[in-house]
Amino acid sequence: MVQFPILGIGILSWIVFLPVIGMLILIFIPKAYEKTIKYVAMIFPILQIILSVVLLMNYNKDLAGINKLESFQFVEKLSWINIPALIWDGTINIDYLMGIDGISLPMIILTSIIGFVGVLASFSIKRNEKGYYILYLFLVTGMMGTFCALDLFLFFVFWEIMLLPMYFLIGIWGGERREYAAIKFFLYTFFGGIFMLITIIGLYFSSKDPVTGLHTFNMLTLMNPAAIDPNSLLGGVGTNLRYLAFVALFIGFAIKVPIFPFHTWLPDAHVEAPTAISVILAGVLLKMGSYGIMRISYPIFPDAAVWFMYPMAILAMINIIYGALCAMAQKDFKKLIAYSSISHMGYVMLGIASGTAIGFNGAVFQMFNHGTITAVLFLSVGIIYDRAHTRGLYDFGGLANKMPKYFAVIIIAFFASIGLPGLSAFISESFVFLGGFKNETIRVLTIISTLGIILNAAYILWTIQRIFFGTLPEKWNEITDINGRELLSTVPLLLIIIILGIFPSPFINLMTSSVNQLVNIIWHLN
Amino acid sequence: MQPQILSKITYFLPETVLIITLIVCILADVILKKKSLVVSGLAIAGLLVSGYFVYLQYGMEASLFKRMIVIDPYASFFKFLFILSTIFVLLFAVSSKEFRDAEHKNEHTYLFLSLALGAFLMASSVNMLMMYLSLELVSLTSYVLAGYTKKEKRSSEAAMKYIIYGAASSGIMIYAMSLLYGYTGTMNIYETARILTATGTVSSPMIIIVLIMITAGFGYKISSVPFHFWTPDVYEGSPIPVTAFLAVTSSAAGFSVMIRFFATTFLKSSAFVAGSWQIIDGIKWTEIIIVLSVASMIIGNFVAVWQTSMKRLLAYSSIAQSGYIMLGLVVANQAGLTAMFIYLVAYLFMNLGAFYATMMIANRLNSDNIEDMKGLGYRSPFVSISMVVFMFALSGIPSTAGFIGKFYIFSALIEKQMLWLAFIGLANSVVSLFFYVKVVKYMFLMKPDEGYDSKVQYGYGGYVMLMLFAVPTIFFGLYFVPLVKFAEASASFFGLR
Amino acid sequence: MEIGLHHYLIVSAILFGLGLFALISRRNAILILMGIELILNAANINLVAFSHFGGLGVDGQLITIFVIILAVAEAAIALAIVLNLYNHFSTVNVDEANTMKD
Amino acid sequence: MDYTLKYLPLVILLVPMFSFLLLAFFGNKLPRKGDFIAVSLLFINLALSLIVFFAFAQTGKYSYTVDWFNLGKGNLNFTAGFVIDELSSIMLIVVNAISAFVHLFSVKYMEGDAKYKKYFSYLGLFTFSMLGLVLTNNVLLMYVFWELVGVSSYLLIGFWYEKPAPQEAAKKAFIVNRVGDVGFFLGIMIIFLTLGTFTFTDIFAGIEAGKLQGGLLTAAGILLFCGAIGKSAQFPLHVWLPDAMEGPTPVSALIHAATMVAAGVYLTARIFVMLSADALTFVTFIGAITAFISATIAITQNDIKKVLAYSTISQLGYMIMAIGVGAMSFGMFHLVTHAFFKACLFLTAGSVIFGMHHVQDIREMGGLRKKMPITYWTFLIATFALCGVPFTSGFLSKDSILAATMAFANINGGITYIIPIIGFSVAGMTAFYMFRLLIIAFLGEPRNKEKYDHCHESPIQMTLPLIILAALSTFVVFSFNPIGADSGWIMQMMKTPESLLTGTKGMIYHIVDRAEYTEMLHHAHYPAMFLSLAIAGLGILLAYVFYHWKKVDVEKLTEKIKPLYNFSLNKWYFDELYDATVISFTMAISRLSAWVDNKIVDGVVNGSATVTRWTSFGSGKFDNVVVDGLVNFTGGLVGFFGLIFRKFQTGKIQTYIMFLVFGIIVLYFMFR
Amino acid sequence: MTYSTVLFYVFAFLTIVSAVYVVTAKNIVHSAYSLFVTLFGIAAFYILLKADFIAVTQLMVYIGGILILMLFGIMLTQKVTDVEIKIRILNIIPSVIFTVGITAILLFVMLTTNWRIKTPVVYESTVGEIGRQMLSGYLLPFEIASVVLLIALIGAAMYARKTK
Repeated sequence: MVQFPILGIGILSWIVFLPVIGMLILIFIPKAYEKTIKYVAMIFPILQIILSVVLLMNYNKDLAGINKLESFQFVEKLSWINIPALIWDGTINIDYLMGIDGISLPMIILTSIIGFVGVLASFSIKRNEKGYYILYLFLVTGMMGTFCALDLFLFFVFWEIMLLPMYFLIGIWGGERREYAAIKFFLYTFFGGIFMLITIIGLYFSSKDPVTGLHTFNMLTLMNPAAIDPNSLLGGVGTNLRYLAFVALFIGFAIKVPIFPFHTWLPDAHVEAPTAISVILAGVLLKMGSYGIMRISYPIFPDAAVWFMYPMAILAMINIIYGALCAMAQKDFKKLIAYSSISHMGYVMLGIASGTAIGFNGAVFQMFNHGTITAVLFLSVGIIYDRAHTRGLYDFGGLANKMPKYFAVIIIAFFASIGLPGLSAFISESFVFLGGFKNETIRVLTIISTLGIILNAAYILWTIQRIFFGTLPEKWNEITDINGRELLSTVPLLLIIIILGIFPSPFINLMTSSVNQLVNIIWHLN
Repeated sequence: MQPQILSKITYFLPETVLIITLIVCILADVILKKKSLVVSGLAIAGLLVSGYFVYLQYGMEASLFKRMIVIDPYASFFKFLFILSTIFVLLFAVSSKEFRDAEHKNEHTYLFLSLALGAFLMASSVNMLMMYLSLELVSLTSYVLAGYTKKEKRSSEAAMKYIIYGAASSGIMIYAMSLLYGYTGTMNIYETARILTATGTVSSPMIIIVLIMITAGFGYKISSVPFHFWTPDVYEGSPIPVTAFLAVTSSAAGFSVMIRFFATTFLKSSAFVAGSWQIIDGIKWTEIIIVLSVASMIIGNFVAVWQTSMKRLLAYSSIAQSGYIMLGLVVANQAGLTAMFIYLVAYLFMNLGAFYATMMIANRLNSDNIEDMKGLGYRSPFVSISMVVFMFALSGIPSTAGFIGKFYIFSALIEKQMLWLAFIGLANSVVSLFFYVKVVKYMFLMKPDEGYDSKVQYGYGGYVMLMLFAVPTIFFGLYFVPLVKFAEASASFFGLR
Repeated sequence: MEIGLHHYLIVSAILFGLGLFALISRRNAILILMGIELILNAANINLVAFSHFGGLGVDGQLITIFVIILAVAEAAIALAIVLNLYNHFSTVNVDEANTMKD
Repeated sequence: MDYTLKYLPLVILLVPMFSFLLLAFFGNKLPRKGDFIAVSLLFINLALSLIVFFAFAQTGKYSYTVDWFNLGKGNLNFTAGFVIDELSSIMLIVVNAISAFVHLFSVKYMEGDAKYKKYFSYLGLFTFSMLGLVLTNNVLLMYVFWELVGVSSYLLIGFWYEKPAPQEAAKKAFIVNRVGDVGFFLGIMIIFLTLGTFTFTDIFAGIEAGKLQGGLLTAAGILLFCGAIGKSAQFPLHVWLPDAMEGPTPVSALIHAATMVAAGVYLTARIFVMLSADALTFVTFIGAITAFISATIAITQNDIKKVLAYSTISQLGYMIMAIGVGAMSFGMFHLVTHAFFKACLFLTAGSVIFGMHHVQDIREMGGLRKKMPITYWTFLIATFALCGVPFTSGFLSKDSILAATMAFANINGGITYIIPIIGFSVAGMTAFYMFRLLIIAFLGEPRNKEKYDHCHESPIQMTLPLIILAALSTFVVFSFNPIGADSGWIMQMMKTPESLLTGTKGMIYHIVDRAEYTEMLHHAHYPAMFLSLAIAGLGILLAYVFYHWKKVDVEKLTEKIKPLYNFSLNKWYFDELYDATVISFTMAISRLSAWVDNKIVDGVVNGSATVTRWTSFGSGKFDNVVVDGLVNFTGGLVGFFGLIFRKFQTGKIQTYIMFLVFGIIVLYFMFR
Repeated sequence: MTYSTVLFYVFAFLTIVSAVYVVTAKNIVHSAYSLFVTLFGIAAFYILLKADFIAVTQLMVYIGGILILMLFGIMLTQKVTDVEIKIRILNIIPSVIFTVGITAILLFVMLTTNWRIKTPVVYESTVGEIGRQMLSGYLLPFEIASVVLLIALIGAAMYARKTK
């Protein structure tokens, strides 16, 4: 079953595996042809963007998805592993099942955009380009796959596989403490992965496909309460094991988001990673965690989800406020952005914890917006770092006059980051707060979380002041303004930020029906 | 000679072929002095023929030599494994610098063959005497092999430690077997099971101490904690092909006999049906295995973190890996057995691959120190990337066969609702990342010291060998149907099911 | 008092213990080998005694024969290895041959 | 006229945006950096606003709404739209007029500044945001523009960001405003979640239908008002406005006198009908307290702009208080009159500063009357207006408010009498400090001869706006009756609407119906007028006595009341208080968090360092092997246990066998 | 007390005492000779257990083979006159504890277990039966034992071969 095929292969497979083709091509290009390597590597994200536009054009926003395969789009279902067996009560069946709905589509668009931007930002990589771009493309495949997969096993494979290129990309092309950061990132995520794996396997054995009577890894089937054997490990409703499984899964995802107290890998990884990788990391990778919660944890464990909304909201609140407070105390520009990411992902979590349609809308939208905004911010950090070779906030000053274009770019991103109306994050943050406010159990937490708005403004403005205002230190007299390539990588993102800030409806319309469906599942509406 | 003994002699063909090859090799060695390739070729040919016969008898069940050994898919599975690994190791030996430098050129060939023979017998023994004998055959050969490069100080030390430790362990085992013999009056494990089942609940201290002491014998072969102490020293001191052989073949042979011993002797003989292994009441062998397995995983992984020698690191990794495999035995059902099989196949490829890559590097660098591999990834990308594949496979990253092995093991555990054990195992695989990734780190993330720019040179043979290990490692990670089918089909004991 | 199975078993257990003691406490490799022989002999006593008192005929004795054969093989190889060790370390005190350790 | 009202407001809104974009992107390529475009565009806009105003006067209220975006099928609908009613149409004129004059004024004032182009583009952006705020019919959109106003003011206040003070001031303004905005936003959330709409009319309809009532309604009202507290610099968030004077003076005139700070008042006026009795009490008292505090501070300030800033705060307090006491139309009236005369004051101050070459301290001035006659006269007129001297617009609006407070006190009695008392005392103080300013700056002898000598009258581009604004500060503009505005067009047009909650009583406040209230107002009108005249006169007199005739030695008096004087001079120590509490607390928490994150959270997770220190053995090796790359919780633990475990690997075979035996024994006892 | 009882105790005493001496003797040559006594005592047990063939094998293989081998080993690796010949005992305390522990466990097991007791089968001579069994039921072990010996041969030869 392949929908929308191109050359007989489904469009989602194309979009996911295009970079792999790129990798294969790159492998055969000799190392010395650096330019060729760069441009070849650039083609594939562009193709992905084209394909995601095709997706967007052909996407029917009225189909909800979430738990019904019929209402997923561009579905590809191929049997991947199918072993009739005596053990495990019959067939082991793992499908190559991909499809998208209103939750994954924004993420796919985001990934393709950020993937392209990342390549542009990678042009400052000066050594061993070949290896870099091969790994980079591999990373993009992993991310895309995670957002397309509808089979838990497939999802897990993509989820974990992406660690490898990330490890190398941070570890080889990173900053001074790159090895430390890389291993920390790797270990943390892998650690989260084992919790996920346990839960996934547990789910598999608890499931019984109502149609075939077999265990299944199919997420959509697992969302059907009838598909969970009541006498099994994770059977029943609201049992301790189910809660435990939810928590385990949550930890797996929370590490990626990252949620306090699992966040400490993030500042290190961000600071050490090269610009493009920071962009990818903040732009896409973090979203995988929150996406996973919405895609897997919530619909499969609605009972636990409802029960855990309060604790999750507490964590979200801590993330928002604590992240902002930590950001405030940073002296390193990149670290500051990293902590601000923690804070902003807190909004996403708050939206998710709200369990309301508007909150979910806000969460998905915020995921997208944070992706674009933080990408610009990290790009900006990279831009300044390329020129000054330092990221110390106190090393700068007065750059606003010296680099007016740069200032214009970054100030828009900064204002977007503090949720300024007219820029996209405002709408998503508002949604998140509205959602949190709507859910009475977490209302108080939401109100406390709004403190984050102020704190965010405080440290962002402070940063602007430290870098751009005041007098220009002597040593930066030679610094040059942002160049064409850098503009090319940032301006489109800024345009997205602004356009979505003013006309969010096309984007929101993409996800509303899915989000509403998700809400229905969680609260057993319909 | 009594005809009934030899009536099924055709079933014994694989072993017979091996013995013949062994003798032919010895003769060939004597006649064609120093033409090692010929002898190795002969040995490989013999192994392939033997493998063909194993293939012919795959799926059959029969007992031979008055129920000394049996032919069953279980044994055949292991035989395939042994043949494959022996061929690989023979190929290793061809390109091994240590072997090239050793003054005797061809002894290793027939020593490997006899080791394979011993392993064959281990896999098919159903009599404790045969188990002991075949285990000793394997051990004795290994002792000799461990000290193969006898000009090397470390090699002779390794051989000494190995033989003392091995002799002690097997002595303890045969002592325990004698006690069991005294209790049941038979050495045949099926008989033993029948008698034990008939006794009803067996919980005498005798059974416990016997269990533990027999486990000591097997445990030393699979290097499980606390019977693992020889492993790091011997691995370090032995030539790398031997180490690889010990880590893969010898340890798999240990598993073959151990699994069969436990899964036959201590199961209710009346309940030899598929999927449900009913353990004789009161015999807590799964608990013992749990302790051993957890201890192996923890100690193996934790100590490996400290290693700077690649061989030693792989030694501790083997200890940890045997811990994972034992988890499959703990489950005590068909699924666990299948999982172990899958793991063993994956282990074969990834571990041999790791050893091969190590050997190639060590051949050039004259050192297997991880720190000497700094920046090797840029000088010798192919071997380094292969090494990365093996390391990640060993640590169980998805899309490698290693992950599939772990996945099945932990699935089996979770299905049995042994959640804690699954968690411990998985947490340990996080720990294992530390040292596996350390290798990767040195190769790719670190810059070499000044003036350190030696490349690893290898011909096409090297490429092919690395591909032989790396490709299946990844292929089975992505498409494991054949692997699982093979394992499932093989997961059947004689008389069981 | 009739000499029964237990008598032999007790002797065998003591021999086993002494063998282990040699393994653990003696430094000389050859003495350690003697300890191993003691352990094997203890097992042999068991086998023969069980065979005798358990009414198993010569069954246990056959096993004993194989154990003896293996003991010989092991001893031969072990001595060869020990001699080789002596060539390198000029000692057969096994604790002095500890170049490999963590 | 349909089309006029449908499209013209949008045109008006977008013209400054166009100006902003044009200048921002192409400013450098245009002659004179495009300032003339900006100025002329604004004057066109002013003309258009007048057209809209007259169109409105003919056809009445016009509202236009489109769907902005929605979530799902109609369940959560976000709309965008604008409304032309008496409030917005008048505000349009005010904003555009002041903006146009400020543009014009700035041409000369900012001449030669390195960021000349930027300045005009920011002005455009600001005007756009302000117009949007005024026009919208929807509270969310209002919030949107509200924030945009904040940003553009941030940019303008921090315009001279090379210097430290403007940076700080801009940041402070933004953050303090944010605090209020959070409240505003929470208020919006309450409204949206209870009523499901953002449109004012729908909100009011919902409240009328009783969908939102009681405590929640009060809370919503107060929270919305929080926005006003921030933006209109009301107590306790008033601290940003004086600092914001670091911006260019025309900006102060535009933003901090006439438009942005008025946004809060405008908002309060918009939501007036939904404010419950308790919320109104809150509003009243906030306004009164603000008015009082800032008036006391203004008395002692020496910076010409600071005095004006505090006076602005004080007047804003007046307006808020007026709305609070129920006289919303008077509040708005005062807003309009105040906009003109305060803009005039600021621009004259700008003119003075320009003439004095950037001297702002009034103690350096003196005798400027001769050097800058036009400036002086316009300043004088505006000061009269501010002090409520008859025949000025200020007199009309201020007296109305004072009358309203009296009426309010009469209705509610008891403690509410404090409100008119504050009102009158503030009026007195206003007169005092304004004339103090006037006297010190313009009359008497020059104190700084050198500066004085170089001083000159400003060019026509600057004085023209002053003259116009001064003219607009006279009574005729608003009413032909110099002592009563009731018959004037503005009061005819803008009537206080009937509150939705008429008849309810809060803890203090009693919302009476409009007729009754008007009745009370009539009674209060004349007493209030005379009283205020007397008090204002007294204030002026005192100022003359103190500073012109010098009958009282100010220095000595100051010495006598030193604590009070210092209290006032230091702005009631609000900044210090905030520094000592909120800011240092936040910073401390922030540093603590960072420390915790580094040491504790990461440390627990990393663990290694502590574990190593405890164990202390093999530390050198540990650093090499584990810390070098593997530092981590697991790293520490694994390393630690690994260290212990590897102690067993002694290399001695006897030990190995010993452990083997030991293992057997242990296992035996485990499973016995 | 029958003959056999007396004999058993005598040989048991002999065996154990000599075994103790084997493991504790300071002089390794003394140990070797003492082991001779132990092995001899064990052979005597075999006779008492009616295992005449084993007893003979024991004497021939152990005493005639292994022990001589070891003596050669000692001679080759020790200078007899050297003080080195006297060897200290390692790990004395833990080794005593562990060996006593495991012996105690074993003794406990020996005494408490309900061993299989049947009337002994009596053979005229065990040799014939052993031979029969060896070529029927124990054919495979027999063959494998030969391989083991072959390997031992090869291995020993490999080690013994002169180093160039």
